[in-house]
Amino acid sequence: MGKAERASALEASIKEQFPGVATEVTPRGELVARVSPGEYLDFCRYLRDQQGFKFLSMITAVDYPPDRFELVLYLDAYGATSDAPAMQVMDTRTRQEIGQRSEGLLTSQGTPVMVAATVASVIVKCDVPHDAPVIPSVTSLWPTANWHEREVYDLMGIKFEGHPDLRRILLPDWFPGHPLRKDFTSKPALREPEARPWPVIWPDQKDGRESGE
Amino acid sequence: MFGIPEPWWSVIRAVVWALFIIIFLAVNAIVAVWLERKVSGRIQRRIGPQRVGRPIGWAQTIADVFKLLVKEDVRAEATDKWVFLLAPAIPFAAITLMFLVVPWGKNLIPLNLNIGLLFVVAVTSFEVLGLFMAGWGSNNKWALLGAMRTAAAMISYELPMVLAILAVGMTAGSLNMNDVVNAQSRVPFILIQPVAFLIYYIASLAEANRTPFDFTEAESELVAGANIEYSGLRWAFFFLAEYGSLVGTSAIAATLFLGGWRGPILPGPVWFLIKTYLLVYVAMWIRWTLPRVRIDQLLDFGWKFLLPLALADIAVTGIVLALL
Amino acid sequence: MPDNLRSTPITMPDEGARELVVNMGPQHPSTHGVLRVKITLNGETLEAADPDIGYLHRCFEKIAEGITYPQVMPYTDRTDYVAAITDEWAYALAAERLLGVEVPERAEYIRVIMGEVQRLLSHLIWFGSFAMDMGAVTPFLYAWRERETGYDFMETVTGTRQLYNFLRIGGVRNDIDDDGWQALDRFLKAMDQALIEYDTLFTKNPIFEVRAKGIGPLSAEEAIAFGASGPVLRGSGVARDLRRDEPYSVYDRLDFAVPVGSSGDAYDRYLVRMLEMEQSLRIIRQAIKQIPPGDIQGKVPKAMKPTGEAYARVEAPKGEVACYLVGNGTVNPYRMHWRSPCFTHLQLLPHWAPGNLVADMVVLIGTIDIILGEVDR
Amino acid sequence: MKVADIGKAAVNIAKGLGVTFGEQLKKPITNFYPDTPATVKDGYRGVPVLVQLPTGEFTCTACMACVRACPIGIIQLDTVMVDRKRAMDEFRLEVGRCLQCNLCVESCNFDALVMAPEFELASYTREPLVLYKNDLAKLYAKYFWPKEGEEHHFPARVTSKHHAPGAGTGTPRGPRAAKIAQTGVTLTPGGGGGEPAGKTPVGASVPAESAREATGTTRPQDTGAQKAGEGA
Repeated sequence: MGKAERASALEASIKEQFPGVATEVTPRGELVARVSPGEYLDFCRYLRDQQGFKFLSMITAVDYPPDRFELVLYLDAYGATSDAPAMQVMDTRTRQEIGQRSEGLLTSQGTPVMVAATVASVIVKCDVPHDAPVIPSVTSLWPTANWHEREVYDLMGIKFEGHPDLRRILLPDWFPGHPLRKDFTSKPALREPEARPWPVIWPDQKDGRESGE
Repeated sequence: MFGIPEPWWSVIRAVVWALFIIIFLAVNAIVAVWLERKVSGRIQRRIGPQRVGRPIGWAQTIADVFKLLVKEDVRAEATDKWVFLLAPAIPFAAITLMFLVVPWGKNLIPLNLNIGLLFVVAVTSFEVLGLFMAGWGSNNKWALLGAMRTAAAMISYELPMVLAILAVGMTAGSLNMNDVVNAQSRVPFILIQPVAFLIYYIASLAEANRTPFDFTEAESELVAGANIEYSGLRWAFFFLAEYGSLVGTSAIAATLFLGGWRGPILPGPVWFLIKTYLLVYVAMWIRWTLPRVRIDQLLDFGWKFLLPLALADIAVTGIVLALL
Repeated sequence: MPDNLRSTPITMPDEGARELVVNMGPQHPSTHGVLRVKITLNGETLEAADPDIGYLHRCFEKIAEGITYPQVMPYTDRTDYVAAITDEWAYALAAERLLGVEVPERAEYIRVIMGEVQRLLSHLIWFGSFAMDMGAVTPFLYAWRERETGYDFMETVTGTRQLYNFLRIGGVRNDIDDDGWQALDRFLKAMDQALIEYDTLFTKNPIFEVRAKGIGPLSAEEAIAFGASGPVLRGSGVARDLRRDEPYSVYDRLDFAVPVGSSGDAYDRYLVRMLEMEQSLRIIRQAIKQIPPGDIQGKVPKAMKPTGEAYARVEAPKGEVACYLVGNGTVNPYRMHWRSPCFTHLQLLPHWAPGNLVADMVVLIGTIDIILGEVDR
Repeated sequence: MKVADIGKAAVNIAKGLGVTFGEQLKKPITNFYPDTPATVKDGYRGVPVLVQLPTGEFTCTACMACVRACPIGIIQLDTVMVDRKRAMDEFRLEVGRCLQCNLCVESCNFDALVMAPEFELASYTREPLVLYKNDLAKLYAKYFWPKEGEEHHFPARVTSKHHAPGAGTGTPRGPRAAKIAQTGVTLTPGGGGGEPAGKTPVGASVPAESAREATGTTRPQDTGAQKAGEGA
């Protein structure tokens, strides 16, 4: 059965697990699930553990002034499916083609090649209020979320609770404001840091420079 | 001789030889640097220097030396003053001393020591001191890392080198450089002692910090290694010392294994230079082909493979000599 | 001169030995661009690595909100400036899905040819700099010799050597004429010999094998959890290639093999990329045979004012490049997010760093093949 | 490390050395750019220049399409009313910031802009990086003006591959076509005089003066004489 049928099957199972989640299937067979900040973390854990969405492609946020930010996650579930497009797999060590991907493949060294066609993909959306932009962090579920969330915090200004190391990633610490917000003037008053010698950094000293926030 | 009382005659002779060696080292450094850039050019399908000294760029290194003479010799404030200032002199001194015992021709030998080989090994071992002083003196983290590595690499490659030289000493029956060369009149030792030649040559690549063992200035890792804080003439001395040690070890390899100055028609010194620069060319050829070995693999290779091989070689030589 | 730096005598801190904190970058010969990694060293072994990025941040996503849809295209080249065609492709696909534009057959085939030539050029730069990081300078020069023939082909067809702005929403800018086909043949022939030469010169070199094997181990589960994609994911034994799993353009009509590693270390990722180069040559040759005649630009609405959102993913040489585009009916894109594989792969450095040596840090950076233009956007 | 490994390792290193030794014998592939002129492919995108009629008149109709199309907005165009119709008075292009993305050439409906294969743009000051109408005219003359004896034709690329996809019709369209027809110049699409040789050695064709002098900066105040309408 195609990706679209799997998406609607997933939609059904989500409905009875999380009634509060509004879902719809896009023409390309992706399931869009809009969840409230309250159940956001449990819903993500459910998707990862029960539904097998192990691959987090990206986390980003869209600013809809005046009231909300829309946090967008794109998740993939990998696995072997009957209608997965055939793929000729080649083993790097022996440089020979070791057959089609559909059946479980074993490389000559015995370590199995994981079959990773896209079973289903979900776009999780969550509206975060403008005045209190705080939402639990999913870094515990997907390690890749660490930097993605830091980037959303840096450019959009959404704080992630429980994030191991939430600081700016792209912009310098003293940068005023968050550029990707719609209300960000294109020429902010950039405050150059006063020239100060670079103190000697020892590991237990917090990064040797006073962080902006 | 020549009516000059004895003590003065040997003083003049020593001064002349000393000047000759220092000038030879300076000229050789210039030629070696130019040769390296030309060889690396040809290997990489490009030309190499050709702007200064029009057709083949022979004056390029001379121009570089003048540039370095004019460049400011910076010493950072936080460096350990005397250690920093004296560091370049030591490797250069080590190499000039090494050339004291190298025979150039029939009886053209600066100092005919009967323990010539031992002297060579003793002298090259304190070259690492200079690089370590540079690393520590410049108070720079990268330099310190480079210095630590160089010390570890050089010390661990002294042993196989010494044992390879010992094997040659045994086959030649004496440690005197002239006797070694005369012993090779019929057959160069490279045919009798191929394993010792290989061990010596690999160890000399590590001594001279040539890829695949170039740790002093491992560009892609330590930025520039021990001589990172140097500039101007002081840096040039390090550069001179590096190429000096390359030619020095090649000269000794030529003397020990390829029959030094012996050769059919050409005069002695010409043969000696041809053989030396042949080995220098091979070192450059290896440098522009192989990647760099990691420091712990280098030490494993040195201690766990080269050393036992050298000991086995000496054992075999001993047995064979005993049977002869 | 600030007074406290007047003369800092070299004194060891009192509480016994401490680790050495060293800045590797942002100017460092092997960080492939302006990446600063703050490494904590205990002697030669790494204790921790904290990459600090943002030195090349231009806020491409904010610029895109200020200009019209066609005008964003030249900026997409500037993210991964070594593989510009695949970046343009991601944006073009997203815009086409948003506007519902049909791309003619011939344009799709030209995109495949240019995309695969781009993959070869990108892998050549990676191979050259990966070898140079390990100390072998010559393979870099040989890789550059092949890139020149590749540049000739790109310059003949698109008019520039590296930042092409060649794709358009709904097609490509111009057709490949016979100068282009001859330049392409020269490039393919040069690449065939080159791959054999690299094999003997570097791949089979024992020093390289010793330096690459076992560095940066990544199991299949870890690779997926860290969001790895492309050669980094396939090196760990996960058979995943967007050209097969979400076939865009005409990739489903071309047959090629997907190299998949087994042990997930730097050596396997290296082999995956080298075999990918051979497969790209195979794809290009098939595309040359199958390319149909026809026009090269689909019908595009005069004023592009789409509404809705689209997320288009493309198999770029470095991994999965994707463009998330939101349109709100005005001429300018409302929001554009650029999913960059190098940004995601850079998170593997702190994961791998402890226990390796400084020399391995250089190999680790090389094995994930990062381009700072794409990391910082 | 078993002995077989060492043997294989030694053989592989030897093969690697063989490869580099083989390379040494081949001819170097350096091209000596400053001494010998660099050859640039025909469609190279250097500087967008204004297409000119044989009478020296620009085919640009000041419709501002290119001004809007440029992503960074580096094209400025002043218009003046010439017998009740808008005409281009001064065309200013900051080549220093140009992305060479060809969007302006594609947006022009009158094929009045074309990319000249000019790549020697370096200068000591920022000043020469701002090109005016006359500088562009010099560049156009350098690359596209027909040689003596050749009858006038438009640059091949206006009519052929590197133009807006599917739009290159050969002759400037719109109101200009009628005006051009009066000048009695037969404009054969595809360039009457044949395409400029594919690999025109850029430096060689121009006698001694390098491109830099050719684009000597002439500020608007210098071209006072030109103000009173175009040459024709």
